[in-house]
Amino acid sequence: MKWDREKFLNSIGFLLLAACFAYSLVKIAQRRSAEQDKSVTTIRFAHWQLEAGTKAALDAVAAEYIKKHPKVKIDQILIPERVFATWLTTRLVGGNPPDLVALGFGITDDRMARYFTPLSEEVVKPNPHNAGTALEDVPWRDTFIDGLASAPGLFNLFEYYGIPCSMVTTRLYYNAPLFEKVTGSKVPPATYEELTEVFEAVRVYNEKGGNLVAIAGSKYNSPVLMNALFAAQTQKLNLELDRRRVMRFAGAPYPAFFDGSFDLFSPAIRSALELSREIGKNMPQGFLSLAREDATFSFVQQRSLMIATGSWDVQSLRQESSFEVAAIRFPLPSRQNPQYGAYTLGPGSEAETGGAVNFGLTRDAPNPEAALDFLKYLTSIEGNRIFSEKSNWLPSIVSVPVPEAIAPFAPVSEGYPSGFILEWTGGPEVKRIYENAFHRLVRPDGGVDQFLEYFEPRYAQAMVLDMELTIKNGLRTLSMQDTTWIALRALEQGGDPRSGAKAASLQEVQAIGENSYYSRRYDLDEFEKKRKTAK
Amino acid sequence: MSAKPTAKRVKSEWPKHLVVLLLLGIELLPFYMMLQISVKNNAEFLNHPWLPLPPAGWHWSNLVEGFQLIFPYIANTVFVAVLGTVCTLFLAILGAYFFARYKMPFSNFFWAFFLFLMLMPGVANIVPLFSLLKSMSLLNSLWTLVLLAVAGGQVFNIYVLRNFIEDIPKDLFEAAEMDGASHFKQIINVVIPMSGSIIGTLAILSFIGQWNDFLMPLLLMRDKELFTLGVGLIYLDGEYIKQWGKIMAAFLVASAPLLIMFLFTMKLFVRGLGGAALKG
Amino acid sequence: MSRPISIRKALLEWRLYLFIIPSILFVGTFSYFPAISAVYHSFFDWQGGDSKQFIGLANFKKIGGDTVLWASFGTIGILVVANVFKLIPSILMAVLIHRLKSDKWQYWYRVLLVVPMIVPGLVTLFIWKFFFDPNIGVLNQVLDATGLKSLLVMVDSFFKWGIFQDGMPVAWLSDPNLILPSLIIWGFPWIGAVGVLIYLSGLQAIGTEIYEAAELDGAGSWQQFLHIEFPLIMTQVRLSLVLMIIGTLQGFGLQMLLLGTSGGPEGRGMVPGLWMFNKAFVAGEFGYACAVGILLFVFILGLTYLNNKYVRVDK
Amino acid sequence: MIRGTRNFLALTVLLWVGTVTMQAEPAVSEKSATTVISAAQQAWDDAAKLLINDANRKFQEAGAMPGVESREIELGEATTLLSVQPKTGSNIARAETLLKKIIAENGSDETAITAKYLLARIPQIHLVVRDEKLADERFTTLIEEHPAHPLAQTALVKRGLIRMYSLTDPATLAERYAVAAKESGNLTGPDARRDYFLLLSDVSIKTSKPPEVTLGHLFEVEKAGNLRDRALADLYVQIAEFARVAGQHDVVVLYYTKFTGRFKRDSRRYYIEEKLAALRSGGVAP
Repeated sequence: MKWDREKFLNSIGFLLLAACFAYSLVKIAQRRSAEQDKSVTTIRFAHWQLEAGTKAALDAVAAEYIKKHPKVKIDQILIPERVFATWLTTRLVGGNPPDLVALGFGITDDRMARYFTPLSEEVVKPNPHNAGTALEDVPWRDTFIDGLASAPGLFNLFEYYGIPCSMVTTRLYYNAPLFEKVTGSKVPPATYEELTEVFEAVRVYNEKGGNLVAIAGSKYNSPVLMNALFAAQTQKLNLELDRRRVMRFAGAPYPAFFDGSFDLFSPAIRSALELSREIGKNMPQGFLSLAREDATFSFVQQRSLMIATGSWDVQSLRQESSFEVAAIRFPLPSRQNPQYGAYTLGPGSEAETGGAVNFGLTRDAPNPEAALDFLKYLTSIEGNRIFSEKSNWLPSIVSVPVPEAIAPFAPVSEGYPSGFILEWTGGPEVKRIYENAFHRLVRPDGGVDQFLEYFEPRYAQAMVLDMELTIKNGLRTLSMQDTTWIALRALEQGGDPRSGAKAASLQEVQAIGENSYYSRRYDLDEFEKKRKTAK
Repeated sequence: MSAKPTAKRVKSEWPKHLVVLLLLGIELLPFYMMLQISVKNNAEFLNHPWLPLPPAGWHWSNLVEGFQLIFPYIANTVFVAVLGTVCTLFLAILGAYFFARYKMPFSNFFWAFFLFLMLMPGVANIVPLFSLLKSMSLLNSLWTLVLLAVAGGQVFNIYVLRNFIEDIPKDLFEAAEMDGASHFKQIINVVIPMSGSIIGTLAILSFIGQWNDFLMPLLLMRDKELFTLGVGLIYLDGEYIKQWGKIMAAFLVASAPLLIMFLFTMKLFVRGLGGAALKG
Repeated sequence: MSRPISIRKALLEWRLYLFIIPSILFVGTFSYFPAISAVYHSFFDWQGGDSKQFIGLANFKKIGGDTVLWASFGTIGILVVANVFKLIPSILMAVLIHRLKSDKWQYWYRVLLVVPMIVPGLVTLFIWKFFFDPNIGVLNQVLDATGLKSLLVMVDSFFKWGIFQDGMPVAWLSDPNLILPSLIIWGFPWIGAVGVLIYLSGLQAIGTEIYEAAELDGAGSWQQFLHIEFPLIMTQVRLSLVLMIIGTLQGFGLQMLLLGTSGGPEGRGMVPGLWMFNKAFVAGEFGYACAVGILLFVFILGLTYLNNKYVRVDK
Repeated sequence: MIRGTRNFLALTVLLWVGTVTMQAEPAVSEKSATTVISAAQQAWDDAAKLLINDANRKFQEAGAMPGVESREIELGEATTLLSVQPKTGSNIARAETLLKKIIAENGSDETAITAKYLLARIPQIHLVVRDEKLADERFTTLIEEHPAHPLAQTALVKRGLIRMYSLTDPATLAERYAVAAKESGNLTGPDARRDYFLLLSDVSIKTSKPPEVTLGHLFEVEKAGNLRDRALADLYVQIAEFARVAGQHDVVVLYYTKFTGRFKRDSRRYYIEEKLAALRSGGVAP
């Protein structure tokens, strides 16, 4: 009897499985590839912006576009960041990419040139979707806030490959009602000095039984704020080291380190490290092992008063929070600050904020004309306004008003050239030892000296390795440019003036690149010679 | 099939149960967490991460949403997982039998061929594979996923199975051979019954692997209609503010069919095949 | 071990080759790309994109001076040794289950073992991170509640480690000295469901009469384990050992998720696999990463060989 | 893949049509020449778009056509071979052979001059083991044989880099800089002149020359012209800042005014405007 029951149960299992399988077979057999309606054009575009509201906003733009073009269908393809590069590579190599692709992950200059259509001839024509507006006769390029100055591909390939539909900035968000409760004031901190008062208020609040972290931290969010403060501390140092006097960050500490005019004991670096430590104290302990979603979660659940992140998170944070979320620029030490004021110029300028979410048109696009037209609509006054309002992302087009909800995110041009962070003084090796040493800076019993004790002895070797890598990569670019340049010259002699212009630009770029390649090699050799004789 | 108890051993039974249950309890903690978080929202989860909510406060909507997310992919997933698992194991058993039965000429060479692949850590480069599949016109088809599952599963499964088949007493094979059984018959009558439970374990592993895989479907399928449920799950995982309740609910819904299926088929793997037929 | 066979017999048994050919074809066609590509690219200066330059053995020469890589082999060595011990609980669990008199319970325990396998790794990771969290984590709460913390602090002040201090939560994943211990504690009590199932499959071969005979001889349960059960599952133990060694040496997912691509504080969590990943995806030196991969391959091959040679199966 | 095949098919059809028409009617034989030229144009176009391997294949196919004057095709093949992926020593060696052949056939036409330029570039940056001494010699030959040609002018810049940084004759960078500064008169082409003075300005800074010297080089760069926006912005700032160090305050005002007039969206703008206001109100720039 028992045997039978067992047998029965066993067969139920397999019958179930067989039934499921049969069902799936039937389902799969029934599915015919969707009837291709020839009169309907499907535009596909792909990106990785999974933040709340972005998909809906782009769908809203698409819906508005379809109202005007009923014979068009628009398909939005969302691919998560961590697989985007792989996904895109296979699509491009396989020759079946979507029409429009967000440029970023998995894109290099040669891929861009190979798989995307240059839009240089398009950007000088007015955008037809701006007809009847003030921008009616303005070339498409000049309707962008940054004039497409930072368009992908422009710097090395001398063509426009990507069209941005937004811009991004970073801010310090805070929980407004909680802020008032903790500090007793509605006015957010404008300077670092005021921020320390907030820290103090949080401490008092916790003493009275609260359980609040001042700033939510994670390996993603913490550097956003810390780097901004660090870079403000090194503004004057950067100008001192900048012997070429270009007055911006152009890798000055790199050669300065090799000729001995820069080391880690510079008072500005110490001060910047000290400041990082102060900030770190007000983040949860062990924040370096927390992830982005942990910090966001802590903020949304009111365990943290503030969080530093980009404008891309504003919609998610507002949607998930039961309280009012406000945002301010990073509160920096003022020039009057007795401890930190001596090294800073003031808040960094955001004048060069470039376009973000750049869409490129693929060469193998099934519907290039339709897709280009949709892209033009997305970056017209009307389309970009819809996008910006629905997503709470900044617009990229000049006369589109910044929605009131994101007014604090609009780039501020009044500010000073930025300094640098330690990771920028080198490459991957410096970054690695910096990350290895960082816990010494922020842990309760750590400090600047403990940090330097580990970091400094390893710094020279890391700089050498990074310099070697930079030189190697520089050489690779230079040698590739030779072929392109000769080809452009040949085309120019064949009677193509545009190629001539590009050849001239490439010659300039190669000259500047080769200058720095040789100069770096020289610096490194001299440094190694010095090291050898020192030994 | 297993040891029959003697009077002595019966007495000391309960401490064993206790230890096993304790260990299993810890092992099952993730499952418990998945269950109880799946009906919470983020605030509830944060305030009471460990304890379940009273049933009245459950957010059934999480499970409903999870179901809506998973359901469209079920048919494809079952298709790929079932076919993938069956074919993988079928070929792997044949292969393992080849290695385990005799030391055939070249068998060492073939073995090295497999071992090399298993030991070599590759910097994943999927593009050549993609180009190959494209040139074979294998893109955008569920059969390709089955094919890749079979190819990807061979090395590991053959490696494990070989060890087990080698352990089967040789006289069993010889007896079968005397009766005039072909090699295929020997596999059916000797190998499968004798290694039923390891085959079952491998089948479960392979099935789960197919069930949750997201990369290959995402890369190889152009049509959304051909995705399997792993693809649905990564969208949840990729979001920047995690809705833990919804994520757990989706995971739960996604693994429920597996659970039901295993509950019903385990018996076969555990003893249905192994016991009766050939007890030495 | 498989039996040697004479050529003549082998010719008669030619049909056996039909059994292996499909697998070979499948693997050769679809699975061999990463391995071949790694070998090929280890001779190139390659950034992972379309452009690469042939540089002969330069990548391999560079390995010699790579202090980070060699240090990472030390770390992985410790982890491998720790993982050998972490195999024990699964073996004990399998033996315990096997010795249960009731078929029914045995069956249900096996079913319960399968359940954790279907829980996605993300959930487990999530729980363990919660466990180790310095501020709200369970581990620190347990240490505090049981008074173990004060014991640790006492030991600490005696040895002057500076790791455990009063009034300061233990920073499990951000103190360099605790990285390896944390990685080793991870997964406690280290029951691998697959491992237990595999051992159980091996134990099935034990007939009742063996136990009876043993008991007549007056063997205690420890002796039974040593003389009956353990020898019988040697094949499975060796199998687990090989799979564990391969998995540990190639693995780096946990380290990367918890500590990032730099190996965490003072790089104590840097393992060869993670270094390979770092070189490829952070520094863009894919060619070098491939060369590191080959070195790792040779290393694993050596260990597998030793394992096969010295962990003997005698029955 | 498919695109490659399509191109290949198109080319085959073209060649076939070309061959057939040539055989049928000798009168239109120029047509085949045009076909070859357009094939070459297409290949150059691919190379300019970084489709190096495609370009190289097209050149090879065009080169295989019978009865075609092949110097340009050979040059194209050699040029692309330098960057064909994967980059190998044998490709570079083949490119070198081709270039030498082109030069041997006729040493003075445009194709040969380009070949000479590339021949010098090979030991400079294309070989894994560089030989900059050889590169220097080859550049020198090119410069002596065709002093006014734009490529010879560019060669002066590239050779300048080698002599400045790599060769140790004279021994110190400062001495080498002095030699190079004296030779700047040889530069007549505007682009090459610009690049040469960019080099001189960098080295003058490296060797701590007085700001007036650097300023002189920077003015030369500006005079030569043809800088793109980003580099031009840097140049204006550099001129103004070195002038500030040199105490030439009207130059500072002039170049800062030029800068603010032209570069609206630059992170230095606000700071520079602040400095300008201070200068104009009679103070000293901070």
